[in-house]
Amino acid sequence: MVPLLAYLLVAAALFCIGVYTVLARRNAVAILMGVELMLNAVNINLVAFWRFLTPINETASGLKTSMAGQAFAAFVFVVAAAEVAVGLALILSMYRNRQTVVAEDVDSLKY
Amino acid sequence: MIEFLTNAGWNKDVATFVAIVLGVIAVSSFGLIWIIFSIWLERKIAGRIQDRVGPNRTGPYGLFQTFADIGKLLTKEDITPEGADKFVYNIAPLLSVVAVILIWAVIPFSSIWIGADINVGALYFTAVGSFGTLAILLAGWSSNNKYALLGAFRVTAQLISYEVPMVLSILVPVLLAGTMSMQGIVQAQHIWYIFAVPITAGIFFTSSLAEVGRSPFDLIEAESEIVAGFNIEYTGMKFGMFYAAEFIHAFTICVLTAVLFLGGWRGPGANLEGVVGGIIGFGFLFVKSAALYFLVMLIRNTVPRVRIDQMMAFNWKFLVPLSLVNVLVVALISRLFLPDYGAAQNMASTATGLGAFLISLIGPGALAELPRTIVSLIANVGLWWVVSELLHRYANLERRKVIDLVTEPPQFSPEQQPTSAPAGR
Amino acid sequence: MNWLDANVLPWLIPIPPLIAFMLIALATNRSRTLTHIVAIAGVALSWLMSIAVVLNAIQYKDLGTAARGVFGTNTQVAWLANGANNLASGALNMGILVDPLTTVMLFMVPLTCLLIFIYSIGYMAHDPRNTRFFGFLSLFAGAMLMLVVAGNLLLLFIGWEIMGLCSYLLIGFWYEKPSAYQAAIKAFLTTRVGDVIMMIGLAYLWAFTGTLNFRDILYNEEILHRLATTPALGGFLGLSAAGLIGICIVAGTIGKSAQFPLHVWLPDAMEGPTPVSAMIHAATMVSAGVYLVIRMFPLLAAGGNVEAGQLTAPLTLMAVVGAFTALFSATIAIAQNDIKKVLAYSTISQLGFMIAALGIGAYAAAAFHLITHAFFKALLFLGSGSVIHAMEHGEHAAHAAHGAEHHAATQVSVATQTGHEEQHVEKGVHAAHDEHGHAAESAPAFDPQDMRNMGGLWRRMPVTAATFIIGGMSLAGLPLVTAGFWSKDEIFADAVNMSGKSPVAIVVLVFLALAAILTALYTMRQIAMTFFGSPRTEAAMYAEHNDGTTAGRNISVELTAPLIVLAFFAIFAGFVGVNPGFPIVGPILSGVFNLRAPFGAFVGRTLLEPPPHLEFNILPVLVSLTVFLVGAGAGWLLYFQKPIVLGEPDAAEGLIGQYFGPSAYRVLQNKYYIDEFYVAYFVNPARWVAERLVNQIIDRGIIDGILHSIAAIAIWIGNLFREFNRVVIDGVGDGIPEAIADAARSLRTVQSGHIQQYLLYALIAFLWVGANLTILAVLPQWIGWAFVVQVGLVIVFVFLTNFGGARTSSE
Amino acid sequence: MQNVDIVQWVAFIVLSVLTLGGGFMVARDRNLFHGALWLLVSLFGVAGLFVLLAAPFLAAVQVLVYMGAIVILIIFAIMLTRRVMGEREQTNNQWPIGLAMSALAFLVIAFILWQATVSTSAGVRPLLPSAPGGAVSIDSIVTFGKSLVDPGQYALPFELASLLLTGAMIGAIVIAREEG
Repeated sequence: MVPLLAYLLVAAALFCIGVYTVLARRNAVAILMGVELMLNAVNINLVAFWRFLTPINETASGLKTSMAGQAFAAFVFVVAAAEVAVGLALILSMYRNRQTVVAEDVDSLKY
Repeated sequence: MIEFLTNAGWNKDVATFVAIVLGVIAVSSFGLIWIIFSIWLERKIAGRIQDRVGPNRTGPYGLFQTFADIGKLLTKEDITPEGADKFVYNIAPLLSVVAVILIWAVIPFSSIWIGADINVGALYFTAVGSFGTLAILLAGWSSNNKYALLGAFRVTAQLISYEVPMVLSILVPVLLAGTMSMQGIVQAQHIWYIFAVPITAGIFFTSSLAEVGRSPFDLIEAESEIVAGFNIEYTGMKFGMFYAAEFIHAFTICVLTAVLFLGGWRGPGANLEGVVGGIIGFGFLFVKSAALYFLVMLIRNTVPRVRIDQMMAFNWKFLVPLSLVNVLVVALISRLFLPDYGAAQNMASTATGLGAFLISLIGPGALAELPRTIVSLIANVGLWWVVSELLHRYANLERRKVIDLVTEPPQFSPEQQPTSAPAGR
Repeated sequence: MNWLDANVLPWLIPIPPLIAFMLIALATNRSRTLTHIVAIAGVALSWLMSIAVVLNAIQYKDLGTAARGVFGTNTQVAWLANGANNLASGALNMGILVDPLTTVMLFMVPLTCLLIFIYSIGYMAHDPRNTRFFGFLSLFAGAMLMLVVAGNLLLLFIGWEIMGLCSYLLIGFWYEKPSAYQAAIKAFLTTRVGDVIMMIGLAYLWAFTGTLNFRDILYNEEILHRLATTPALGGFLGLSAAGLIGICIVAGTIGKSAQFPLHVWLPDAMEGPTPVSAMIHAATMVSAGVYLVIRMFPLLAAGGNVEAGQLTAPLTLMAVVGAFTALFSATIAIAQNDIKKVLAYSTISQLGFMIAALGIGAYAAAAFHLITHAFFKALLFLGSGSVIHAMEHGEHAAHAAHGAEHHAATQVSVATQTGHEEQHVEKGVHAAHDEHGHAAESAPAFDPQDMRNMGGLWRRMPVTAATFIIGGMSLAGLPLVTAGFWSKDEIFADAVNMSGKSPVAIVVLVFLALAAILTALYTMRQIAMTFFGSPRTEAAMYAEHNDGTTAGRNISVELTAPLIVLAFFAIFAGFVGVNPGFPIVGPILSGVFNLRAPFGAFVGRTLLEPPPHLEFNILPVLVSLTVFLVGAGAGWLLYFQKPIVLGEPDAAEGLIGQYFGPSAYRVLQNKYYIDEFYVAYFVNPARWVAERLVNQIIDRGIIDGILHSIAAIAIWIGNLFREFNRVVIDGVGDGIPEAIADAARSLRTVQSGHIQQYLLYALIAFLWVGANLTILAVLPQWIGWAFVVQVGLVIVFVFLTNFGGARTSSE
Repeated sequence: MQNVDIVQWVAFIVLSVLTLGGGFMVARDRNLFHGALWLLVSLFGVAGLFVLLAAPFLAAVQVLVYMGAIVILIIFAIMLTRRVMGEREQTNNQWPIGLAMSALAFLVIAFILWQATVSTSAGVRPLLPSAPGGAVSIDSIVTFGKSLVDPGQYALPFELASLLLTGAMIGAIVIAREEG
């Protein structure tokens, strides 16, 4: 079997790639993509932990288990969808008002 | 197959692998071969409807016309436009065909033949269907042509919009059957779901037509507005691939409608053991799908196309609310009238005389589903009555607006001559 | 899941009125009819569901304790699950509990709510804010039902506070009237005193036990024992934890159920529309306080042995406060002339009965009196509403009649004239009735609520009179027939039973008996002044009421039907609780209900150990009989024998003046000057402290004086140091700000407006913390070196940025 | 069993390469459109990992939501805004420190994970197991569906999630709508 560590390492690597994307790319859409990568890394973690750590109990009415990992992953999907919708709307609005999609160019909120 | 190969002395893993590959090849080539025929059929029927003969030169009844066309497409020059994104440009037509073929993996051809009976089948084909959208978007982008891009925008808007009522209407058979597995849905259909939920079937079929981009929703290509559409730059076999994808997709939605609402492979004798039952079931599925495909062709050739704004309005203002209400109604009914298969089995085993005969005619499963079907049908009729009443009122409202517009001349300044016919300016 | 299942149904009971509230507030506030339909439908739905639950629940004999699995009525849902089943882990839960106590409340609350809703349609028909009224009423009903079905103190408290809000909104419903909004604020603030103490108690309870579920606390011997034996707050109050929590909870009840000393808000709350008085301030909300203490009884009694006469601190407090309040407000009630004020003080008095009864452990009797009292007091309030209504009509009719006389000469006959006038009046009344609240200002001379202006009304409104008298008799405790008699009798029975064991019980018995005498007296007085004798004003003469009993009127069912239904329960609700040992009546009734003392036994099973069944004892019955006969007889002699004349002193006034001195009656009339006392000793001192002490003495005198002298000294020192300042400090002082400004200038570049840069800082911080934690966990021996290195890094960083900052600032 | 292991390992490695390679290309591809396609590849790899982890429902939803909706939305946004980016530099000037910090973060996490996996002393079970807790023989989709609508589990968060989506939808419309 593939051990849990392997999944977690992949997730960590994906997360760090996402972090780098968020930190280094200038285009706001690319930053959003980096955020998606990070969310996916989290999802891998959630599902992997669920798969490896959730006990399965035998009860009278059959096997029972908690679906916490999958449920949280599903909620992450929801959050991701909401985040992309709002984020892209923001980017479009920014593009319309300031003719730029470069994150650095939007720096009115400074000293 | 696996057993056969294993018996022939093959390693089990290798045998499994080979069987899977063969299955994939069989399924996909069936689709591809069938479209060759279906294109011919379509042209024939279109010809008849338009009072023409249709293709009749190449081969008997023009049967080889499509092969001739393929030959033509293959020999044409394969142009990649200047400034195109080459990789994406080349991968897009492939993706569009693959997106359709992938759907076939979860279609149950008979009680024993199914590519992969995964338990999220309904979700799977929705998910895979979105690749088609992606393919079109890629094609439009990579052509480096503004008309292609505009066409792609438009198509994507259309496809994404129509995915909403389609998914909502897929929910209904899933609710009724209690499973997302396509095989499970077919097996649960002791009575075809079209009898229980005709409105859902209609919504599914309509939005699927829009997904394919078939008339009256064939706005993917619009010569007058956007020159041709997303595939304007494509030539030769790449264009042929888009073309083929559209035809396979059209047939695929017929198969899906048959599976989800017309009982799939169900029919007398389809439950027989072994290959015989398989062939019979496959035959039933094919006949049902072909009938639906005929319907698609009729619609294509008789219904006028709509404008893009009408199309979006139709989706968002009619189909989506209707399918939402519909899902709620069906969910309620399917909870309240859960079929009791055990009781029906008992009834079947204890019934005598005419009752026994009738039950044996429809089967105990159908007997169990009968109450739900009847109630659901009544609810659907009621829902449809409400909807048509609302539509009627809306139409009256619109008509009155138009009448007001015509009868009441617009207010002009005094020096201008009031005219009641502003048209023509 | 079957949604009609009794396991689910209690969850749904509070929902319809809440939905109705939202619908009314958001959607239907344009249409009165629609609002009425929505409001009635909401509460009727709740009522039907409650009936279903009640019918289900009474079939279970051991519903209270052992039936946890049987009926499945104690279900909890966590506010937010985290995957594991954390219902038991002390998280705050939402939950319901249906036990016998809930069951009887579910029988009473939705029924009275429904009847009062129906009554309100007629009563509030012409109010311009009709829909708002029904919205508030629906919200209130939802909250009350939530409180009743609540399975834990948290949910109960939520319902409790929503009811407080609704009470505030509804008392101040006619907020144009200054007295109304003042009463609303008074009610809100007064109950807040109790609520805050109660919330402190709840917090303490939660901190102590980690749960607020009734079942987990009240039926857990171990927790109760721990609560009862642990001294509270280190024991310096001499109370156990249970005692302190109990006293806090009782404080909440004292506020909500208007017990002395927090009773002052309830009489003023009569400024609200009468249905509000009936529903909130008689039947449900004030009973909620009693319901709470009944519910929490095992906690309140923890540590003592009630049956042996050992009362715990909260119970003693309740007994004393309840008994005192019962007598105290009964004495006030006999001197009031406002028909609703009398009922308000009567309500306080009766609530005192319940609290006192519970204080001496009469668990079932308190619950029993709670139910019967809700019915007859709601009936009395609704009846008084009808009377007020009629008096207002009468006032306008009288005016109209006068006005008509001036130009009546041309009218052919009086009959047709009145017939015409009727419709005219109707319109006028409708317009004027909208101004309920303005009546006081527009016609200061006439008060439609003053009983001295009434008299002989039973001829004008027989149905109202009959039902009012039934309610009054039930309140007074007319033996053998009325519900009030049976419930009071139960309280007396318990008091007599306890009086051998506890001195408190003797006090309670005496006080309650005296209060019961006074109850009968003021009830007789009220009935006599309102309905009998001859009309004392023209308004009473012309009093008209749509109760369907005056000829020629269209029958207004929504005003009379609730009265009749409530009158039915005011009589018959008592029969479920009759002691089977009672001569003649007892055996018959216990035969009918096929149970021994059905009510007491049923409610008693709420507790872990049901209270012992009291054998029949003739003494309490004699007490009940005596108090009724004495009180009613006195009332008959004083008020029925000779007619009451407007303007003359009250019959009781002379009597009291004779025995207690001339000013005694005035004291009663002025409610013992409690309000004045509060104004004088709480409100005014606060004001005085603010204005005089703090402002003039402390602020101007002391602080200003100190400041002035300091200032003088400072100027002197300042002068002294000026030179030094200029020479030395300026150098340093200018140097430090310069340095700070420099640092700030260099540091502000940190806020570049580049979001990615911020993210980078965040990541660095995260890594820093993470690395430190890792070192701590894995290589703890290196942490010292790590610290040194980090400090060095920070210094280097600061130098670097300072260097950079200096560069940028110079640019 | 050995074969299954090999198949799993092969699948895992292929999918990981897809995931990480796609992610890497997202981070460094100068053509943003290609970057979006690489994101697609990466997300597809994640979907595959979900299948390996016995969560086919999530895999299907991943394909449906991410590839069918989110990536297409992103491509839309790229197309709508492509004019302004042109061929300018795609990374800002803090990329080296960003890269260093990301790498450092990865190293820290990997170190912690490694520490959690190996047992610190004999006889003590490591924090992270190497094999799944038990055979997933239950119908996880049914269980999952039921737990989402079970008031004792996720009914409330589920409803809140729908509320969040509604709010996001309205917010996106309001923000993106042209003034006027």
